[in-house]
Amino acid sequence: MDLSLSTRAEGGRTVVEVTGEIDVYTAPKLREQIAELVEAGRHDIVVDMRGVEFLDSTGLGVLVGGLKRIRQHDGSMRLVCTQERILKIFRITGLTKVFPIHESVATAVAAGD
Amino acid sequence: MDLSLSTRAEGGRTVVEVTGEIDVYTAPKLREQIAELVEAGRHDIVVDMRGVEFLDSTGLGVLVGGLKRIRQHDGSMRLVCTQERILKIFRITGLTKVFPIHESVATAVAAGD
Amino acid sequence: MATVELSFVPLPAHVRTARQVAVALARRTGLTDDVLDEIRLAVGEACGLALSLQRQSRPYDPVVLVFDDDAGLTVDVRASAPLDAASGDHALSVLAAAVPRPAVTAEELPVGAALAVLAEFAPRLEVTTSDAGMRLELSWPAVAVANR
Amino acid sequence: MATVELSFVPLPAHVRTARQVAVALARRTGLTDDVLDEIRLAVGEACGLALSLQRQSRPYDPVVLVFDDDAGLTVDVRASAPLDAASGDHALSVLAAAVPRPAVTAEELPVGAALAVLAEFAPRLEVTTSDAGMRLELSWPAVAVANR
Ligand SMILES: Nc1ncnc2c1ncn2[C@@H]1O[C@H](COP(=O)(O)OP(=O)(O)O)[C@@H](O)[C@H]1O
Ligand SMILES: Nc1ncnc2c1ncn2[C@@H]1O[C@H](COP(=O)(O)OP(=O)(O)O)[C@@H](O)[C@H]1O
Repeated sequence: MDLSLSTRAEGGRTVVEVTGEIDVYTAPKLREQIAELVEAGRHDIVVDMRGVEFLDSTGLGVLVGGLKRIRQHDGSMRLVCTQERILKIFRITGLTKVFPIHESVATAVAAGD
Repeated sequence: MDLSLSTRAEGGRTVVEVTGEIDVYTAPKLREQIAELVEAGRHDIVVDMRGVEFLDSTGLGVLVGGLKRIRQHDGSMRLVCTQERILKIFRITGLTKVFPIHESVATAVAAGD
Repeated sequence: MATVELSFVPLPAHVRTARQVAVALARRTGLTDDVLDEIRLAVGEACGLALSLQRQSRPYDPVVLVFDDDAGLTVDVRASAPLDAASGDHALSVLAAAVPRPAVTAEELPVGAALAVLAEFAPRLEVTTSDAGMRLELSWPAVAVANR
Repeated sequence: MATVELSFVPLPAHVRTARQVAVALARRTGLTDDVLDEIRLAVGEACGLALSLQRQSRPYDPVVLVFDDDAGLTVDVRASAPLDAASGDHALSVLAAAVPRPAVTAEELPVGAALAVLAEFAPRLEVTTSDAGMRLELSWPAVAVANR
């Protein structure tokens, strides 16, 4: 399944809903989406990954790269992820310490920085 | 998707419900099912193919082989098939002239021989 | 340059894998769902023929598929079972004669049906046989795609 | 004897095809859904590394995967980009050093993460590098399968 992306504003942040596979082929699409948002001045981003079916290290690289860019603007990147098999990827690569990971978009949007 | 088979008696005939892919790998399973029924004296068979997602020439071979065997016992084999892409396979191989093809199990079971 | 090559020992289970690879490549080239169905069927039948030939006389040699997606999709299916040299319709009859017939009850591969499906669903089909084996080249040209 | 071989030009789109082939074979050997997920991830990462290497110094050579399902599943991923000869952990560092680093923003393949995923999900991982290229051999032995 391909990657699909949709964005919306919610509580002063931008929610990026990601569904499908984030891999070496589709990750550039996500990178461009995040870069566009940052350039448009949307520096508080919530990435809703509940619909992600596959995530590889290229996808992690794009998220980490996005986070770095956002931090240059004093922004924030929060993830919403509920699937154990995706959470495991963040755990074994040590990225649970890098990203705040939430169980719902509501708690991610409400979280203080 | 693999092939799955279930059989039931209906109006004096035996309905074989087939779902999944009938191909060079799975066709032997269907062949065995038909052979078993014929040996058990069930000579009037309705093959419900509405759930078939893929059908190749090996699958056709199994149906034709089953029909021949059944005719040796003066039995009948009727097919239920509604998907245009499966019907097309029967048409281009000339098998619509060999098999009575019905739109529902009810009409197949009710059909006279 | 060949885009993707797949080779497999002649076992029926691998034919499904070959269909999947063909459809994955075709999808990527932007072919429509209707065409994907045709590709799935035609590649399946071509592999079935190659498998039958190979099992008969070269059971330890792989069946080889060479995919090229430069302009549309070309799938080249090869078996190494030795055959009389011929091409085109001649090769088809050499092939039809060489594929093992089912015993009595015709419950294995019906060659006639396989060839009918191939002819119907591959817009271009080239058949070559030689003592180096059989080659079925199926193509779905980019032009045909645009016309659908 | 290799069961299935897949080779592809080093383009990202083909990595998905490689994952699909690996999962199709694994499913056939009766591995459970949990293990299928591991195979999907590990084979994807191995292909990603091979692709990165190959694109850097041998962009016209294919990445080659050799699958063997004799006892469990073995997937041998090969790239022909020349590297210093080493095996085991040594080969890992040769490999890590050879895969191109992303410019500034680290938005390409994070090698560390790829290796972490491989180490986590492939119960057995053998790495060899030489001037003939890189070889990653991942195995899911039949024994490990029975234990899950
Ligand atoms: N139009 C058809 N196309 C293919 N097979 C058919 C068709 N009609 C009937 N069959 C049955 O399929 C069986 C075997 O396939 P067949 O096409 O005859 O192989 P071949 O023609 O190469 O001998 C035959 O026993 C035949 O009864
Ligand atoms: N645990 C981690 N595993 C992998 N990458 C991480 C991890 N934590 C952060 N990253 C980020 O991924 C980016 C690039 O990947 P990295 O693993 O550093 O490649 P390498 O270690 O081979 O240089 C780095 O910029 C790093 O910030």
